[in-house]
Amino acid sequence: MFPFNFEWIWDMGHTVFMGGLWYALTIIGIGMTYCIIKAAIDASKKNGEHHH
Amino acid sequence: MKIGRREFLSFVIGGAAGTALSPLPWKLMDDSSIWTQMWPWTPVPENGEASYVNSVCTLCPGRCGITVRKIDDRAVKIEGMKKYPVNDGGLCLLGLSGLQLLYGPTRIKGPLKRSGKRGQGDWERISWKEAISEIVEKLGELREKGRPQSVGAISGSDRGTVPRLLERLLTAYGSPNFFRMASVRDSYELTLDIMQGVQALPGFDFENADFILSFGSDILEGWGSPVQMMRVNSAWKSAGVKVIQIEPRLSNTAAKSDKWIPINPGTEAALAMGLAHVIIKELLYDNGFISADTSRFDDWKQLVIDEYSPDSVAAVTGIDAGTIVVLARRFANASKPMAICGRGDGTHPVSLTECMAVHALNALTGNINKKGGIFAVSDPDYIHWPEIEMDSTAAVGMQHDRLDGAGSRKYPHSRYLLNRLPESILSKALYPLEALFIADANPLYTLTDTQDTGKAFEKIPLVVSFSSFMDETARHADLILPNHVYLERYEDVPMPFGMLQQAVGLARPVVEPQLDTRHVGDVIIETAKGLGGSVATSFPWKTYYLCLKETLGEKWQAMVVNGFWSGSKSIDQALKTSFDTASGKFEFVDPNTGLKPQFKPVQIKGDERQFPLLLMPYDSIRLAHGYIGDPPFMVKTVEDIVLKHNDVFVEVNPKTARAAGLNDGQRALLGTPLGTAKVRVRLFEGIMPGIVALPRGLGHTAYDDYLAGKGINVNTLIGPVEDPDSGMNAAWGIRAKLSKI
Amino acid sequence: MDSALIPKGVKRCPLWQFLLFIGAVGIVLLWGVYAMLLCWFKGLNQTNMNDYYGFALWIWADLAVIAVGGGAFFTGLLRYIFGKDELKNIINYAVLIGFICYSSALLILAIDIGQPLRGWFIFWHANVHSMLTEVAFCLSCYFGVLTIEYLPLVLENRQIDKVPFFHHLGHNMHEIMAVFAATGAFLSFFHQGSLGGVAGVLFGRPFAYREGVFIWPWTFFLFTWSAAACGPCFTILVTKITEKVTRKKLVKDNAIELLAKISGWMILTYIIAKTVDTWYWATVTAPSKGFTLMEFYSNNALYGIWILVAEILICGYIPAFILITKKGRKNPLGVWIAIILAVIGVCLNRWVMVLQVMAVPVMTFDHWALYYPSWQEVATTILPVAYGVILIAISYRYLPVFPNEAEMNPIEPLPEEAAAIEPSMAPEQELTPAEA
Amino acid sequence: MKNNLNHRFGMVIDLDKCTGCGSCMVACMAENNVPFRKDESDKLLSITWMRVFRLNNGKPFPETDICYLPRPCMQCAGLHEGHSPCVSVCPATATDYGMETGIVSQIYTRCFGCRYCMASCPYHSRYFNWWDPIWPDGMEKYLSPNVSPRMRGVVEKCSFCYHRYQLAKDKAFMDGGRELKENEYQTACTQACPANAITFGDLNNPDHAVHRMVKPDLEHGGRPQNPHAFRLLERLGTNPKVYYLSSRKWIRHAGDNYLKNEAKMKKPVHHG
Repeated sequence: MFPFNFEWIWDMGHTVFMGGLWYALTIIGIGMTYCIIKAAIDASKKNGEHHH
Repeated sequence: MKIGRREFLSFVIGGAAGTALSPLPWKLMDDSSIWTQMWPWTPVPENGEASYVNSVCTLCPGRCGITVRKIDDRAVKIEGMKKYPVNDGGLCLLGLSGLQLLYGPTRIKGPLKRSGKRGQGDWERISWKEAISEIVEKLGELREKGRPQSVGAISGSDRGTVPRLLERLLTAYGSPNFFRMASVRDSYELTLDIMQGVQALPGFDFENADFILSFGSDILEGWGSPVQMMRVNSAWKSAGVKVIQIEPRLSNTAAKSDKWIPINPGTEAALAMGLAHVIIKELLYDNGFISADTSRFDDWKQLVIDEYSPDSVAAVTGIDAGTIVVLARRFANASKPMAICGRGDGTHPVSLTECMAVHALNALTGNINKKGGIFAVSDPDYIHWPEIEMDSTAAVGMQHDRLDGAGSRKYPHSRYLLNRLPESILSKALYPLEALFIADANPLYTLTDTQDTGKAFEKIPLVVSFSSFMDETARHADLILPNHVYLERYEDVPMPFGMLQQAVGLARPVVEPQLDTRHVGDVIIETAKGLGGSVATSFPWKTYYLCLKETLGEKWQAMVVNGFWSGSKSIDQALKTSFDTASGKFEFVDPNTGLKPQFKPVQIKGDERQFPLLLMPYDSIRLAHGYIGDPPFMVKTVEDIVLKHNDVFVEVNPKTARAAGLNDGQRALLGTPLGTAKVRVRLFEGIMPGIVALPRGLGHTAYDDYLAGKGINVNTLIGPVEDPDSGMNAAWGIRAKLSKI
Repeated sequence: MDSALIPKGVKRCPLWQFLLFIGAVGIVLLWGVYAMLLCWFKGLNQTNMNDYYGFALWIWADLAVIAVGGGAFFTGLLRYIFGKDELKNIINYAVLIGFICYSSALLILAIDIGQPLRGWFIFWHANVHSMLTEVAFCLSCYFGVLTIEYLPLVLENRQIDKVPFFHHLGHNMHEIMAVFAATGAFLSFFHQGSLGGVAGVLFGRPFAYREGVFIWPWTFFLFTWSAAACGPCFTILVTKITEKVTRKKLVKDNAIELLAKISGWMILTYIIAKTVDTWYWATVTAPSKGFTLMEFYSNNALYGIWILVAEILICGYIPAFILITKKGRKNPLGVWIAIILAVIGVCLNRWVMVLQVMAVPVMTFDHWALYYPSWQEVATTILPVAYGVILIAISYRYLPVFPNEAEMNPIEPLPEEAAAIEPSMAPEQELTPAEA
Repeated sequence: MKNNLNHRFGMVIDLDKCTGCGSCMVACMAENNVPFRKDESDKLLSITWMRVFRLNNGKPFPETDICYLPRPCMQCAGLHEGHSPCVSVCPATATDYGMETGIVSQIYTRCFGCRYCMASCPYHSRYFNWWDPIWPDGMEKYLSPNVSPRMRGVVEKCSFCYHRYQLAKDKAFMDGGRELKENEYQTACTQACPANAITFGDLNNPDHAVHRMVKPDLEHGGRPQNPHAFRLLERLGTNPKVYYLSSRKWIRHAGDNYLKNEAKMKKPVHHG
C-alpha cells in the first residue's frame, strides 16, 4: 500500500487505486482533524466564558 | 488532586488513545503475523547435505530399482532408478510411499513376546537374545521329540538368499514344510513343467510381441511387474500393438486396451479352446512348429474340434460366435501374437487346465522361445551353497509328506499349496503343525477364507512372525522378531515374474536401522547356530552380510556399483534348453496323466438359488493387498467411488441393482456362503449384469489408523476352491446376494 | 436507575425489562462468540466449507449485510448531497443500521479468513488488480466514515453531551457531515461495486463471469445499484420492525414514503438492467464458453430456474411496481410486502453470485457441489444479527436516534424526572434534535 | 499474444498411455511434503496437487469407456501474460506469475487464506489447509527441506516442482552459468510416471519434447496445433500450460464445454 512495499510498481493501476484511496483518507483525516481541533477551541472558549 | 469519575474516564480514554497511536499495536500486529508464519507445531524440515543411494524395492513382487534421496542421515524421497532393467526410472505409488513405512507408526520397535491372549495386542518387549533362545528352545524340544516335520515356514517368495536360508534351516532341521505365497506364477510353473518339461518361470518378450490377448490379466493393475508392464503398455501404444482384454469387468487394463470383450466369469479357458477350434479348423496354426516341435497335437485336436465349436463356446462364455471367429483369426494372423493368463494382478493362481489352454494358443502360433513370444526362464544360478548336512533326525523328518500335499501322488507337479494348509491343520489328517515361521507374508489377511485360516492358526502352538509391521498375522503371533525394513537391509533380489532378463538386483541399507530390529537372515543363522549339531554346521556363515557377499562372489562388486548384476541373456539360454520333456517336444497332453488343455469349470461355492449373484474381487494398483498394506499416501489416492469414510463400494451393473431395488450410493448387505458384510452400492456400466465386484486390499484389522477399519477384506467373504488337477486355489469368486438394509 | 442516560422527553421500558431482553439476545450472541472462537482457535475445519466451497455461507452473509447496509450511504447521499431534507428523520437510524451491517461484515471477514492474524496483509501487500483488495480498502474506509457518522449521535447522549468538548465535537461533525457523506458515497460506490466485481471477474467461472467496461464487469454496477435500491428498503424494514416492537410511531410517513418512492424507482431501473444483463449473459457470454443457460439450472438438487424467477420477477419487478405507484406506497401491507421482497431479492442475488457460482461444475467431468453449513457457520452468521439487535436496543434507549420521537409520542414528564434535569444543560439538550 | 517469457514450462500428458495408477499423485505428495489425514475419502477436503480424475463416456454396458486424466495446476497465463484466473484475484499478492518461467507461485507465509483464488480456479487445482498438518510421530523425518510444510489456514497448489528448477538453476550457475538442459528440470510426477505418460519441458523451446508433441501456437495463446492435443477448458481463455493427448474423440471432447449444435457427442459424466 506504500511505494516502499516491494510489490509496488509505478503503473496506472497503483496510481489510480492508491491515489483514490489516499485522496479519500486525506479528506476523512482533514475533516476529523478540523472537527477535533475546532471542538477543542470551542470548548476552551466556552469554558473560559463559564469561568468569567 | 481528587480523582473523580470524570478524571478517571479521561485517564482511561486518553491512555487508550495514546496506546493506539503509539507503535505498540503495530508492533504486536507484526509480531503476531510473524508468529503465524512459523507456528512451532508446523514442522520445519532440517536442511543438510543431499545424497542418493541406489537400492531395490521389495514391497511387492515387482522388484523395481530405486534411488533414495537423503538429507544427511534422513531418507526424504524415493525415486525410480534410471537404467534398472525392471523400471528404468518409473516407480509405482507403493514404492513412492515407502518412506511412510520406514518412518511410520505401524513398525514394530523391537522383539515382542505375547503377554495376553492371542490377537489381543498385549506384548512384552524382550531382548534379541531372549527372543532367539525362545525359538531355539522350542525347536530343540520338538527335534528332541523326533517331530522336526511339525515346524513350518511361510515365505513371501522362494527366490534369493533370504528365503533360501529359511528353507535351508527347515531342511537341515528336518521339515519339508516350507511354503511360498501362491500366485499365477504357480500355474505357469506347472504349465511349463508339464508342457515344456522345464522348471522355469515364463519370460514374456512383450517388447517384440505385436498382438496381446489377455485372458483377464490386468497388466495395468499389477500383473507381472507393475512398472515394467506399464512401460511395456506405453511402448505398445507408441508402436500400435493391439491389446485385447477379456474379462467381465471394465478394469483400467480393459479401458486402455484396444478392445474389451466382456466374458462370463470363469469361462476364459472355454474361450481359449474356442479360439483354438477356429485356428485349427481354419488351418491358421503354425504348421511348421506344430509338426516339428510338438507332441500329441492330434490327441488334443480331437477334443478341440469335438467340444469347442464357436457356437458352444458362445453359449458358455456369453461372447457371440462371430466375435470368437474374428478374434481367432486376428490372433493367428498376427505375426507375434501372445496369449497370457492370470486374473487380475495375478496374486491368485488359475486352474491348471486354464493356464494350459491359454498357453496352447501360443503353441498353436508357434510363438514359444522366439522373439516376441514366451520363453521359459530359469532362475539365475548364483546361489551355490555347500550341501546341507542332515543328521538322522533331519532325514527322518524330511521323509514326511508335506502338510499341504504338494508333491504328493495326488499333486505330483505342485511345489507349494499353501491354500491347503489350513484345511490340513484343521482336519488333522497328517500330523500337527507345532511351530510356524512367517516372513514377508501376511497370510491371515491375504489367504481366502480368513476365518478358516485364523482357526487353523489357533491350532499352532507357536507362531513366529518376522514382520517389520504390526500386520494381521503379526498381531496373532506369539513372538515377533521384527526384520529390518527393506531400506535398512541388504538383500539379493532376482528379477520379477515375467521378465526375460536374468539379473539380480541388490537391495542395500539406505539408512541405519531406525529401531531395535534385526535382519531375518541373521536371525536364521543365529537360530541354526543355537540349535547346534548338523543344523549349525549347515550355516557356515557368521552373519547374513558375509553369507550374501560370499554367495555373490565376483558379482558383488558389480552389484554395488550398478545396483544389479545381469547374467546371460535368457533368450539364448532358453533356445538351448528348448523343450525338456521326455519327447523333447512341446506336449499338448501330459503323457503321464493324460491332462490336456481344456475348460473345466471351477465349482465355486454357493447355491445359485440362495445366492443369485457372483462376487468377484478386483484389483486396483492403488490398493496394495499383499504382505504390505496401503501406506497413507496410497489410501489418499483411493477414489471416493471405492471408499467413502469407512464404507467400501461394490460395483454393480445398474440393471442388477435395479432388480435388487438398490440405488447408487445406497447401503446394502453383501452375503456369501462365508458371511455377510455391509457395503455401499456403486452403479457401474462397466461390469456385466449379475456380478458384484469388491476391491482387494481393504478391510485391514491391523496396521495403523490410516488403513485399519476401512472397508472390508474380500478374503473374508471368499473361500478357496481346489483345482482337482493341481491342488491350487482356483477360485475366481463366489456366489453372493445383495440386499437392502 | 439509568434514567439519567435516557434522552429527554421519551419513554423507555423499565431497566429490568431492558436487561432481560439484552440478556436473552446476549445468549444468542455468546453462542456466536463461542463458535467464532472455535473457528479462530481450531481453524476453519470447524466449518463445512471445502475446496469446492471456498466461499460459502459467510461470504454470502457478508455480501448480503453490505448490500442491505447500502441504505446508509444512499440515504446519506440523498440527505446531504441531494438535500432531501425529509430524510433527516431517518438518517440517524440508517447510519446506525449501516454501522451494524458494516461492522458485522468486517467481523465475518475476520472469521472467514484462514489466517486472521495476517488479515492486514490485504492492505500491506495489496494487489490493486484484485477486486477483493478494493473491497477491503473501501469497506474499511467506509466503515470509518460510518463511525464518524454514528459518533455525533453517541455524543448526543445526555451525559456525554455534558462534556463541552464532546458537545462541540458532535456539533462540528454535524456541520461538515456532507463532506463525510460524499466521501462515504464515493467509497461505497466502489466497494459495493467491487463486491460485484468479485464474482464478475471470475473468467474461469462462466456462471459468474460478465463482460463490462474497462476493468469493471457489469456486476460491478449492478451490485452498487442494487445496494442503493434495496438498502433503503432494509432501513425502512428495520424501522418498521422497531416501530412494531416499541409500539410507537418513530419516523414520519413523509420520510418513509419518499425513501420508498426513490427506492422503488431504483429497484425498477436496477431490475431492468439486471434483466438485460441476464439476457446478454445467457445468450452471448455463457454460450461463448460452451454453456447453455439451463445447464446452470439443472442436474442438481437445489438450483433450478426458479431461483432466477424468484430473484428477478418476484423479488424485483413486484416490489418495484408496488413502490413506484402512489397506491402501492400508501397501502401499508403493500409496503411491507415490497420491502420484504426487495430485501429477499438482493440477498438472493448475493447468494446466487456466491454459492451458486461455487456449485456449478465447469469441467465437463466435474459435478455439482452442494454444501450444508456447520452449526459453527450458522452461529457465527447469526452472531451479527444478535449484535445488531443489542446495539439498536442500546442506541434506541440511550441515544436520540429518532429526532421526532418525542414530538410524535408526547409524554407527561413525571415530577421527579423534570426536577432531575439540570437547568443549565436543558436548553442545549433541546437544541440537539433540531440540529440533527 | 506476445510470447515474451524466457521460458514457458509446460506439460504434456498422454492420456492413451496414462493408466490411472496414481503414482504421479503420490510422487507429488512425497516430493512436496503434502500432509495426509486419517480419512481422505472426502475428495473436497483432500489435498492433492496432482489429482487424477476419472472420465466416463456415459454409455451403457458394454460400450462403457473410462479414461483417467491427471490434473496438476495448469499454470494459466490468462488472456495476457500473467493474468491467470487466480493471480489476478489474489488480494495480497500471495500468488504470482513468474515472468521468467510462466509458473504460478504460491507464497504460503503471505497467503492469509481468503480462498478467492480457489473460487477463481475452474480446475480446482487449489487446496486449502483446513487442518494443521500433522505427521505421525517420527514421520516428519522424511520431510524434504526443499519445500516448506504449509501451516493451517493457507492455500497451496502444484508449483511444477519449482524448487527443482531452483536447484537445477543453481547447479547450472555453478557450472559456469550455462543454460539448463531439458532433463535437468523435471517435475516429480513426470519422473515417477511408470507409463511415461507425462512429458515436461519448455514450450518455448522448439527442441524440447513438449514443444514438438503439441506444437503450441504461441502467437494465439498457445493453442495446440497437434489435432490429438487439447487443453482443459480452452474456451475460457485461461491459456493453460498443461496439454493432453488422446486418440479418442470422446476424451478430447470432454476437455471443454460445447453447445449441442457444436457437436453431437454426448457429454461425459464424472463417476458415471
